[in-house]
Amino acid sequence: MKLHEYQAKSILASYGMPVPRSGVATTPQEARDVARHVGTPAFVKAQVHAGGRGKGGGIKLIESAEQAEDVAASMLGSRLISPQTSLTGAPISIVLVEESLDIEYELYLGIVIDAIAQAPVVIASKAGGMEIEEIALEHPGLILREVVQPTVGFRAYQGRRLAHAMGLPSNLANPVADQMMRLYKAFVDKDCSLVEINPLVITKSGQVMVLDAKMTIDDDAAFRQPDMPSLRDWTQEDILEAKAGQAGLAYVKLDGDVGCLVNGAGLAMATMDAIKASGCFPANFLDVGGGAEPIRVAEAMGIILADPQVKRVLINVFGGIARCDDIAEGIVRSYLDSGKELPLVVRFLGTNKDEGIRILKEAKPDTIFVDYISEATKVLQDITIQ
Amino acid sequence: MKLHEYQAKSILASYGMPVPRSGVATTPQEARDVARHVGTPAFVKAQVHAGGRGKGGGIKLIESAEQAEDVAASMLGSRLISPQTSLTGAPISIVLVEESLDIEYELYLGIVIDAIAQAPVVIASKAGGMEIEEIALEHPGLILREVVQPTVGFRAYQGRRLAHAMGLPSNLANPVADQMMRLYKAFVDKDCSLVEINPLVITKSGQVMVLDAKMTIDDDAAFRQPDMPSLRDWTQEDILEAKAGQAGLAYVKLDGDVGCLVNGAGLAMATMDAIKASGCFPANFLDVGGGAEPIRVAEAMGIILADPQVKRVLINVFGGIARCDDIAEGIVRSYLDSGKELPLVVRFLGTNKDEGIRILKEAKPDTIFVDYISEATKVLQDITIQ
Amino acid sequence: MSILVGQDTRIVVQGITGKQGTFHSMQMLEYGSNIVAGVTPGRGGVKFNEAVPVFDAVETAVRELGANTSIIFVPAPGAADAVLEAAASGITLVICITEGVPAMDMIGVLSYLRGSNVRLIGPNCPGAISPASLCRVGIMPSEIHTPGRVGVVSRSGTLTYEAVNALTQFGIGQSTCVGIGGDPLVGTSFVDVLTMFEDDDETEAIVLIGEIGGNSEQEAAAFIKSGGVSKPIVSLIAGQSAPPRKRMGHAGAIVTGKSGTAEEKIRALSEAGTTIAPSVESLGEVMKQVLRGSTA
Amino acid sequence: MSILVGQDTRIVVQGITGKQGTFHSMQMLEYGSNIVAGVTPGRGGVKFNEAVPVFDAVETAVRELGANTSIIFVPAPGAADAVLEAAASGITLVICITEGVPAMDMIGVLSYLRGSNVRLIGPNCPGAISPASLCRVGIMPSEIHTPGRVGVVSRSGTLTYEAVNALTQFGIGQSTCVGIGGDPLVGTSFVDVLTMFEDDDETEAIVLIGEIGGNSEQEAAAFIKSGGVSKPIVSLIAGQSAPPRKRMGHAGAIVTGKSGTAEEKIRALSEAGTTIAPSVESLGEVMKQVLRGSTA
Repeated sequence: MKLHEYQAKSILASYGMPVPRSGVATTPQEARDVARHVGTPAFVKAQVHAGGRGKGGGIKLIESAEQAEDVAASMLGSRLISPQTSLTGAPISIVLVEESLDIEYELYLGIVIDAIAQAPVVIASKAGGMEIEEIALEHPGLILREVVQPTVGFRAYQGRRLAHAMGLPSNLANPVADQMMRLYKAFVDKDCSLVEINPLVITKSGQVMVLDAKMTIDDDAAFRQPDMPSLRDWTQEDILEAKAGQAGLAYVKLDGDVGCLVNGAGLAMATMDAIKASGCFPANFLDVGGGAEPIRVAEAMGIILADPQVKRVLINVFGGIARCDDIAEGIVRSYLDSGKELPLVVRFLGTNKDEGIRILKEAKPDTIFVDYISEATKVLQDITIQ
Repeated sequence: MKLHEYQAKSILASYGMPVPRSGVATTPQEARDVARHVGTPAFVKAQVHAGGRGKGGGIKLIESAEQAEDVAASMLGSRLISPQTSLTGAPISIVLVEESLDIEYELYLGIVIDAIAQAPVVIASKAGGMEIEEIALEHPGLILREVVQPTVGFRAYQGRRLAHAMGLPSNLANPVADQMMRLYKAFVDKDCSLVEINPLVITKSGQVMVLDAKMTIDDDAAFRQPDMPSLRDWTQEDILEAKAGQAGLAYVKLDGDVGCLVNGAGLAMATMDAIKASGCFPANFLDVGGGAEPIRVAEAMGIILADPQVKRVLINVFGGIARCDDIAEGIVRSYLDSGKELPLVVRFLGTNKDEGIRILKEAKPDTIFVDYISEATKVLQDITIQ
Repeated sequence: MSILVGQDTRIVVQGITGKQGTFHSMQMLEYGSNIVAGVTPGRGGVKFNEAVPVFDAVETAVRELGANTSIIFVPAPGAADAVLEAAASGITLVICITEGVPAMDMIGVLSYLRGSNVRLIGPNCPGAISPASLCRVGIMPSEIHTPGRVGVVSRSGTLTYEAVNALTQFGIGQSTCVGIGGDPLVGTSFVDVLTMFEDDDETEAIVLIGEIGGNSEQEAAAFIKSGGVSKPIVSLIAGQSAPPRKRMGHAGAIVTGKSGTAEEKIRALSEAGTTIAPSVESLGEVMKQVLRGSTA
Repeated sequence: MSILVGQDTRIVVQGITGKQGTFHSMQMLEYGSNIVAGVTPGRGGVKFNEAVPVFDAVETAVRELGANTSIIFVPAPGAADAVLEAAASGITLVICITEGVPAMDMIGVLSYLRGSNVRLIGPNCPGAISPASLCRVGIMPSEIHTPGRVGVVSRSGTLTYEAVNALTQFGIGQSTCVGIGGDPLVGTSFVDVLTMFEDDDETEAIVLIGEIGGNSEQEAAAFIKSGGVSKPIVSLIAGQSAPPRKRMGHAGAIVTGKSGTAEEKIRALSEAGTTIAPSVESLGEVMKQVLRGSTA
């Protein structure tokens, strides 16, 4: 799960990382009050789960508290569209009002888990302020990495090494390394899969400051991060993806019209690939998972049917742990609930296949049954032609 | 540094380890109030830095709040003498009043740093309530050990393994393992060199409880344990050792009459050994350390001279980092301060030896200078004969 | 011979009394797998299916019954501990089925295992099966497998079943099928399994099934290209139609940079000389052609 | 040849601009040691003693000046980090003089170094000196040492100086003198150093100086007894008069069990066939007799 900038900054501040004076506001009046408290000039920053906010008009300099109110009024309740959001953008319901600083250096600082090193890697660059992907494309030599040895954690000398390699003056090496160690501690304690401080700035007066922060928590570690649920903002996610997420389903909304329900992530991807290769377009990725109970399948199917773009549905299930009859029951339940008459193409294989087919035939006699994925995509093409 | 039982329990409780209901008292009246709050029967437990309190009369069962007051009155202000204290005992200025429990199992649980494994080792025994040294002597087979791999810490399966090996019923394995993991976390976080829960009890109702706790913090980690100085109770240590400790000197009070000041721990031990081999007895171990400044030496010498048992003094310095002239100046300063006329035998070697001898000769003309340790012990014997 | 699992495999099931553990242990027993013991802390002493002893600790299964392979169905919060217990108890092959193990836990586990003689497969994987020895240590449907000389290695579960099914339908049997898992951090890589297949006398050709995200397919391609594998390989990459920055089910299946795309992986595997199968259904036919070519 | 330090030693001093670092670097330079660089983070660019370049990082000293040995004078809170930096920068011998390193830090460092090719001496040790090559990497007084064929290994500092002084006064020179440190957790053990002395052509006999606490002397005795060392050994144990449960200066010098007592150590070393010296002053004479015996 992603955190908002203000949430991430509050966590980092609790690890002793300096952040600018700031406050959040959910109304224009609040924004004005916070601006008075913080002082002007200041920035009003839309709190959305997406990068590229500056380009999308989500970060505005204001010169007075009144202007803060005006800017907040225009932001709050609107949607921010940036290169990293969907076409419809992300809703703004909170803004952060934050003091403006005199900046000497703008650095990039991030930590990710690296699959090759099988360890956290601290990434730094002196090209702060740019997106890391841009730096990678335009100045790959400016991206510096230090692999963390899990036994001893991230060490001061690695931080100094990064500071020197970024070309910072010697006297900044220790303070910058110190911030990196704090960031690493937060990363581990909070089970992050990603933290990014972009930029980490050094002000003209020599103070290191977290100017923007992104933090993504490993969903798999939710069981030991009791504070995390309260920090989750479902409104920042696609409404159907959010619904699926709350139900524990792996679902990704796409732009096509073929709703897909598959068991297994790899098979779901392969099914999407086959649909696309046949000239049709999948409306979603959906892995209903291994031990698919009827109720869970019904929920999954409900999410597919709730997508107005979906015009036809493909079920592809290789029964193993998942039983075809369970799947069939779930489908029937949600089709009845939805009242929709969308065409349904079904491929069942493995455990309890015949029973599954029987259940579906009875409840929805126009269901088209196929044996192969290639057959399914052919049928889907025919449906389009109709 | 050692913590009191009540301090250790408060730390362990903050890690989620269950402790009995209890409260501390520094006056008999407080003890009565606490006993009312805790309920009776209860125990009144003298808070001293020594094991074997039970044998020394430092743990008493009381049946009423009034009895708690009486027992506290007899304990507070007195000194507890146990097999583990010095002959004069340890002063009691705090008592803990604690509820009495119905006990099913009494276990020993400890963590130490093991020099051979170069890792923390969790030690457990079903012979709880006995001192670990006693268990080691009488039932060595009952002492169980699990070495911790620093990379992954102490693991649940190790805890279960210990629980099973102690012969606990299966259903207690997970709860006991859970307590061990909490204890390990506290051990690491607080930079302990030793923790001991003896006994860890399981009540008749199946609850795991910390009934007694010892905790020793690694003095070398004081710089990152900001809460520790406030928990230190100097009154529990020999007054001269406490004074030396506060001055950062390695000093141990012994029973002889030859005060020794040496630079280097190994040489100090060898010097003591030589004194003892010659038939005399050292009054102390004192390593004045490497970079011995005059003021530090003066402090060290002051501690030696403050010991009323000291009748003669031996200085043995192999100058290296330490300079003989610095040592001499420090000695002169404290001898003058003390006004004492104790005989002084000095062996200087190495850096600035001649200058050191000159300074001492001038200030204390009766100083006896020797070249060898064997010569020094011979001179000391002669002094005794006089 | 097969790889990883076979006639010498003596299985202990960690989490045997849980729902998943029970279901798949029954399936494995029915197939013929040699489950010597189960482990569920706190449940030691009972019998599973009236025959398999259940212990409180893995070390008992190793000491008393010579277990050498563990399969883990323990829920995610305890999965790392289960792997470490197996490794510390003398098990040399640990297959972790559990999905959703926190990444930080895996970092610790992998660091601990490095330099040891313990091999971990997974987590979040379907396990391994060697049909000729009727040894299944995993959750794959038994009936689709048939003994033969093609090795299968994959990051995916059900997609592998499809692939095996496609092979079997074309009369192509399998030496061993291994799912290495869909997480970014796994104990065994494509390269590890390819090395084993290369050294295995009973494996004649290999199916490699990758997917978007990470770059383990590129590592495999580089290894193949450098001569690490001489046997013919048919490869398949899932996720060509996946959008960037979206996690497609598997924690590892997310395109974040150029190297994570299906196109890049296909290009690398193609340049390494493997035959790219256009779809999972085509695998049987493509492999048949490849085998015919390699024999000719 | 000597052991550990010698004519190929190229020293970088970590913490060279601190008080201790400055003093001992001067002493080492005067003795003839080859200090190629110093390191003090934040002070890179200055020259020490108008000749030795000071860098911000150890890796610069390794890369630009071929440093292979580091000596650490960094204060205790940063000492573990300094060891790790040296190890990660390509230094193969790290000598950590610093006293008072937290035990938990050392556990991490030792775990990190295990299985690497980096040797750590110390912490809380006087370092090592090989008089024939005029190579001193430590804080021992130079003038008491003289080239020769006796190796000295010890847990103590000043006691070692006494021992060396006693040898030199009897005309017995030293191949290398090594202080392994007075802490319970150290990088190099008696056994490690004994192995090196055994393999060293220039070492003919060995002085082993132990003290109360721990059981590294017993380990050494077992190693000697098992045939690990064929050269004659004179040993000395300090702390026979120390009371139990009291820390005698060194963190490791505390008698907690029977094995930690001087009596037990002397018994073990005596049974292993080493000659016990009754006092440090007697070392020269005892060694002279031993050498005469072994030659005869």
